[in-house]
Amino acid sequence: MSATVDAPAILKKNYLTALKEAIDEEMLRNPDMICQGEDIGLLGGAFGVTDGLQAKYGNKRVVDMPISEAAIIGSAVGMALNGKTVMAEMQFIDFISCGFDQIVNMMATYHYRTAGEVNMPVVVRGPAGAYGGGALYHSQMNEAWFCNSPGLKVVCPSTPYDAKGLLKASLRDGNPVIFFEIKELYRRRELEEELPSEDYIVPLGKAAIRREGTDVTFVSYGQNVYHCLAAADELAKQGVHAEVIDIRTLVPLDEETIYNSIAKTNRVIVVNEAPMTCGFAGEIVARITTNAFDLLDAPPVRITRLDTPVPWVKPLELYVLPSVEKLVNAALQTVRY
Amino acid sequence: MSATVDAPAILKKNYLTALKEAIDEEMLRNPDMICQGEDIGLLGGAFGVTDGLQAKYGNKRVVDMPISEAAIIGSAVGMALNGKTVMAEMQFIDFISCGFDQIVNMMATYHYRTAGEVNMPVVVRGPAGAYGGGALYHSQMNEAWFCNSPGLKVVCPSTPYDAKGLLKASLRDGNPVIFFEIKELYRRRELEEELPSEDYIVPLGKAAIRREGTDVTFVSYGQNVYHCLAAADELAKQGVHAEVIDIRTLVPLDEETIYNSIAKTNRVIVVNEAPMTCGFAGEIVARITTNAFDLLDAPPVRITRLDTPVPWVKPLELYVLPSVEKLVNAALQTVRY
Amino acid sequence: MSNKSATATAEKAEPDQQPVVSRPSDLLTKEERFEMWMQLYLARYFDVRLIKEKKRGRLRGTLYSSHNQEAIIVGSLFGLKPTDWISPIHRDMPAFFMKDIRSGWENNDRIGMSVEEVCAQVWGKVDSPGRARDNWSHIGSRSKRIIHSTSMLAGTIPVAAGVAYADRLNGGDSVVITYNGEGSTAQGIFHEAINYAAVHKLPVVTIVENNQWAYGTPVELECPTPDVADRAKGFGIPGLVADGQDVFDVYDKVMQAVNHARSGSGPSIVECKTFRAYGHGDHDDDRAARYRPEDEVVQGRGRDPIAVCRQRLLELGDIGSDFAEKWVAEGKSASEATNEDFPEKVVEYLNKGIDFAVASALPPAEEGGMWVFYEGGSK
Amino acid sequence: MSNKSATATAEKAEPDQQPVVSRPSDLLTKEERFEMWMQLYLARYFDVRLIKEKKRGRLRGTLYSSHNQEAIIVGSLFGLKPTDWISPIHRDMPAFFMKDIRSGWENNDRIGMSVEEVCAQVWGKVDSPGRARDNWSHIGSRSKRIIHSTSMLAGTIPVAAGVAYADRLNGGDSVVITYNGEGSTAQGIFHEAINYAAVHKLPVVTIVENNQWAYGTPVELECPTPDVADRAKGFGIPGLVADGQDVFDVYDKVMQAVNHARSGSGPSIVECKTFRAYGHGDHDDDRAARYRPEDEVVQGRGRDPIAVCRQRLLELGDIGSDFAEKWVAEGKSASEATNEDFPEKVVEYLNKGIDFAVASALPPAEEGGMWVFYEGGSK
Ligand SMILES: Cc1ncc(C[n+]2csc(CCOP(=O)(O)OP(=O)(O)O)c2C)c(N)n1
Ligand SMILES: Cc1ncc(C[n+]2csc(CCOP(=O)(O)OP(=O)(O)O)c2C)c(N)n1
Ligand SMILES: [Mg+2]
Ligand SMILES: [Mg+2]
Repeated sequence: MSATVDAPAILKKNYLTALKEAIDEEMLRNPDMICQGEDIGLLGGAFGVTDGLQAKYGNKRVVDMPISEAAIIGSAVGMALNGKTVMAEMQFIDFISCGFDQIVNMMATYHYRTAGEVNMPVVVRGPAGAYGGGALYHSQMNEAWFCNSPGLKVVCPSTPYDAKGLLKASLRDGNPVIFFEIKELYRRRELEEELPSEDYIVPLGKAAIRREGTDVTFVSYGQNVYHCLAAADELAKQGVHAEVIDIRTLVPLDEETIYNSIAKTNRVIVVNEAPMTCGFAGEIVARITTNAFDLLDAPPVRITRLDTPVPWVKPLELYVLPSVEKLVNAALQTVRY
Repeated sequence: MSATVDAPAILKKNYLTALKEAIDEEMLRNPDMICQGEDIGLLGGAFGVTDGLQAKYGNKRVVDMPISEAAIIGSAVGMALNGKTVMAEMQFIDFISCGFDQIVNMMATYHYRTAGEVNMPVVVRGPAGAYGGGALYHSQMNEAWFCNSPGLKVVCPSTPYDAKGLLKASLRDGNPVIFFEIKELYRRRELEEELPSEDYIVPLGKAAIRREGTDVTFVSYGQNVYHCLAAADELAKQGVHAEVIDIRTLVPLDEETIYNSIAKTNRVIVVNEAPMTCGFAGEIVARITTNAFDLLDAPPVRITRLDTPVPWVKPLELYVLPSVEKLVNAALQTVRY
Repeated sequence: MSNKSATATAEKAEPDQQPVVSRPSDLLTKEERFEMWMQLYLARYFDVRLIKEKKRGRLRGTLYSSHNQEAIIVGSLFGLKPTDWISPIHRDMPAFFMKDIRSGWENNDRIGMSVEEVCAQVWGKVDSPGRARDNWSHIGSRSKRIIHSTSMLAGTIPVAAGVAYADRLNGGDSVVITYNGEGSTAQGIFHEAINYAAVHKLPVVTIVENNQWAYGTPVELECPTPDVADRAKGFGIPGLVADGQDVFDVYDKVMQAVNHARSGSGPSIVECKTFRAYGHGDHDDDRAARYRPEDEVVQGRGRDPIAVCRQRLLELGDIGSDFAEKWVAEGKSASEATNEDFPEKVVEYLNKGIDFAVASALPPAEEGGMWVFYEGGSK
Repeated sequence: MSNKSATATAEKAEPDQQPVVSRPSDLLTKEERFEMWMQLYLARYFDVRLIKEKKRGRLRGTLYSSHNQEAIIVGSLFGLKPTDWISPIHRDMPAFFMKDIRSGWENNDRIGMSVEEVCAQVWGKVDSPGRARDNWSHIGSRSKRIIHSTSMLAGTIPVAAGVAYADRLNGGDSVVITYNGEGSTAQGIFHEAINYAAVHKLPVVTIVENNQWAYGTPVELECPTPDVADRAKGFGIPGLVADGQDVFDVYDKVMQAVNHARSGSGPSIVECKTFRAYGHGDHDDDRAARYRPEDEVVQGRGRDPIAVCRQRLLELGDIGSDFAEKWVAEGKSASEATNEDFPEKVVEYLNKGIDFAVASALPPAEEGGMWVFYEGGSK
């Protein structure tokens, strides 16, 4: 987010490279770590997140799996039970539905069922999100399913720095983590930034304030953070100062940062690109109203995808998704409430 | 709910019988209807909901399926595509996770993807809910996953009258419906009631007011409706008059009935037995605060399961679930807010 | 014959299969054989044009080339009844307009999509059968008996089984053909659906297009048996192996499976051995050159289905030597091939489709919010 | 041999299997054979006592009787190394405390659960290995190498494969045994997991307890092949069929599969033909009497594994005729059998377990909210 203008361009890294480095460094650090997924070895992954890893760590630790999402998850659980840490890639996060039972019933509950005997250092990660013309099955943000399945942590970074730091934290967390990568950000040039040369993590459960403001708070994550920032630019021109919070981790959620902001702004707009009903935007609104009701001068607003799948062609896709324009309008209405 | 005291006992029917009658009558009325599921024919279903149907309609229309939830859903989709109406039973709604992809990606979206060419008269129904010592995999209320998956209707009756009327409405709706039956209510004696002898439906998307009150509104569904009613009894003793709304259908939701009630009480407690985060209780709270903010004199409250699985033994199970006591306490706090 | 071989034609039927006395293809007329050859050109030309259009930046989405796999599409569709159902997936785009094309390329009443409709889908226009709400191969049509797929591989097999079940219940005699890559056979739903179909002897034919690669993963890492068709043994159903480069062998094996299905004997798997000509999708062409051994690629591309068919027609005397140098699309990549390499009829046919697609409008934005729920009520 | 037969012992190995020169059971000592007989009594007594306790209202939850299927549990566990892994499911409760019981019934250091722990689980008490958070067969233990199942049938097979993969990566030589009913083999995950294990030649042995019924559904509606073991053919792995009533035949077939796995040759399926003695669960006894043909039930129960074993011991001269009328539990239902029908050692052993369980406390309510997340951090 805060790339310094005069840093030599060569050191700046994009979101995808940050992820790749996180996996590489953890594989190096932890000899008990295994990576598995479809086409992650020989090919290096559909998007190249695991490029070069099989050559470096061998095909026993970087495994090209059959097209079997349920077995990818289930075997990761078995490896974790037997002492391994596993990064399991879903080629697109959309395909996680094919391994759903193994995630919500087998993996998520393992620690609970065993009264703590067994922990599950498994990160299921994959490219997610719309706005790229991927249509119904290459655009999903299905994080709410997992937020409603106790025992899973849920993470969604929006910057290269966070992508690397959160993925490392996830791989060290010891709990199963569903890690949503925003594929539209993988190679976005404007986001490239220098990354620390030393080992670092971004702790799970800590939000980031992306922009300070006094009049209204945007709460978001993933690529919608950039819609919020653009809306804040726009609003600033009209004299409305928006604060933008990037929650980064959905489970566990950093509520404090949100409430502190609302204490200042007294108005909040929650933004995400998942379907509205039972989505995480609603969860944030519910927590705010139950826990910070008195701070609110206006009803909290949700701007989300409509309750539809993500359609293919551009006009339809944009119609159903949050946009800068929708955010600006909502903010103006809210401050005038 | 409103069984008349002097009706001959013989005519009263329980929740399970009501469901059975709904399926039987629809099978009779609609020769293009098929029932399929595990052990639904020869055995008549694990709980007996389909008892006698195979003898009556033959094993081509009442099919004992292999233990293959995904194929049960997927083939139902194919049958619907080819002109049939299908009732697909999950032996326990918990096992729906094994057929998850076929539900959320294949079935739910079929109408949308085809710009309306194809509709999907498929009802996936099954026993759901906790409080019975069923442990993690025979106690789930996983309705939120489906509420967050556009294209599905979601229904949960709490009385015999509704069970029959809503199931019939679902089977005639033409959209895929996930139908949550509360197994703890299947044979509950106090609920038995006379059912109309003529054909009737209970329309989807219409809530019921189970008890009128002026001080606080309980919004719930399924067996928690009875916890709300018991809490209302208790509260009445303390001079607090609670209104109890049974939403009956989650998607589509009858918001009007809820807001009308809050307009009167200005206080609301939303109750369900699913995990809190991204559950439907949160969705209701979010809608209320965004759409009826000015009606609220106190922050809306959620009483739900803790964010845990449902543990097995009684003390643990009750600890994580909503109880009458928790509701009474919450209501007293709310009215004193 | 191993997974890696795309050359042999031996039959791998279960012992309880009848020995085939005469091959179905022996009964084809000269005209029919010629028509199949033309259809191979048509499928190839469609692919060539799409690649060109994509390179010129006129199309969005990923293009999964069917180059070198056309004999599977043509050979499997040719013997179907118009009322049979199919469910093509990403590598079978030509199948959408080639279903029932025997009823006349220009026949608007045939039970298959017109090339105009299919092009409208590729171009993402409102005249697509799905109004461009979902992409590429995810179209379909109830009335045209084409099942709509999702992206989730092997996911249409249970749907096909359900279609077949309903048809049988109605007293119909339709067969349902599903297409799948060899990699997709690792999915659990493949097992559930075929198991169900086998238990109920449903008329479902599962075609496995074994092009040796599932994206960047070789077949050995997807399937543990020598032939992917061996998966059939686990269900006690016929598992046939066809030479996917030979349209007549594909026709023979698929017809054998179709007859088996239509007569009430249940499902089959037909593996068609072939080789993926390019990368997994057009975005993968450069990388594929790195992860696939060059000699394998050269060998795999060796037997172009158009050439194999031409050779057969020459041998049978269906065509004379004047055809030996006519329409030499075979072996040429999309960038090499020109319109002159294809029969005029093919070029004209497709051009009409493309013109239609280009002229068609984008769907209006508000349609994004429509058709989430059916409003009509049901029986 | 058909799905319905629980009597034959023919071997159905794949052609590439070595012919077995001497059977593993030929190498068992007289003492070991006697021990196996005792273990059959132990498994039976556990079931009998649980049924009695449940009838008296002392237990909650559903009881899935392993009556008549004990030879599968005993025969499959007897040849394992202590460090091997198992994943029993609902009908295998005795397996939890019988894993590695050869290291001494009373040996607290053996790699298996004590009968006290297992009884504490059945009684829903805090001393259960899972502190009674999940029910019945869903216990397990990492250190004791028992995989915890969920209710979702066949769901432990991929987990077993993952355990095996990690073990192999560590240079270990463990084998992982998973237990499944024949109905459960219809699940998609069964296919995905065994396919994966076969591709990577993982040491996983999948035991299919074919008791002819999956709840109220006969095997013919779950599985289309004559033997459930035929499913192995789809993966090119050995599919063995054992007489599930004969503890020595189970031992032979499982050891064959275990040796195959341990030597790096990959997974196998071992189908053990048996018959479910009662209803699916104790709640189903009355209904089962209606949906299952009486003659089938009579025939299915005909060969009690304890009697089959006794007969063998008599034939081998391991026991004299004085044993012919001792401990006559076989053929008796839970309500008929008394403590006198069982060896004293068995009765005493289990009673200690039950006493422990009864004395154990319920877990405190607050534990319901604990252990959702691990707090310790990882490597
Ligand atoms: C369930 C699922 N997992 C993963 C993918 C991503 N994916 C799309 S095509 C493909 C490879 C398919 O290989 P194969 O089945 O052999 O078909 P081919 O492309 O070679 O024709 C993969 C992994 C998917 N579409 N669906
Ligand atoms: C995925 C899934 N679907 C359905 C069930 C419900 N169920 C429990 S046991 C059972 C029958 C199992 O039959 P089988 O595998 O033959 O084992 P058996 O009980 O005969 O030992 C069924 C359908 C389940 N537990 N899991
Ligand atoms: Mg392929
Ligand atoms: Mg069984």
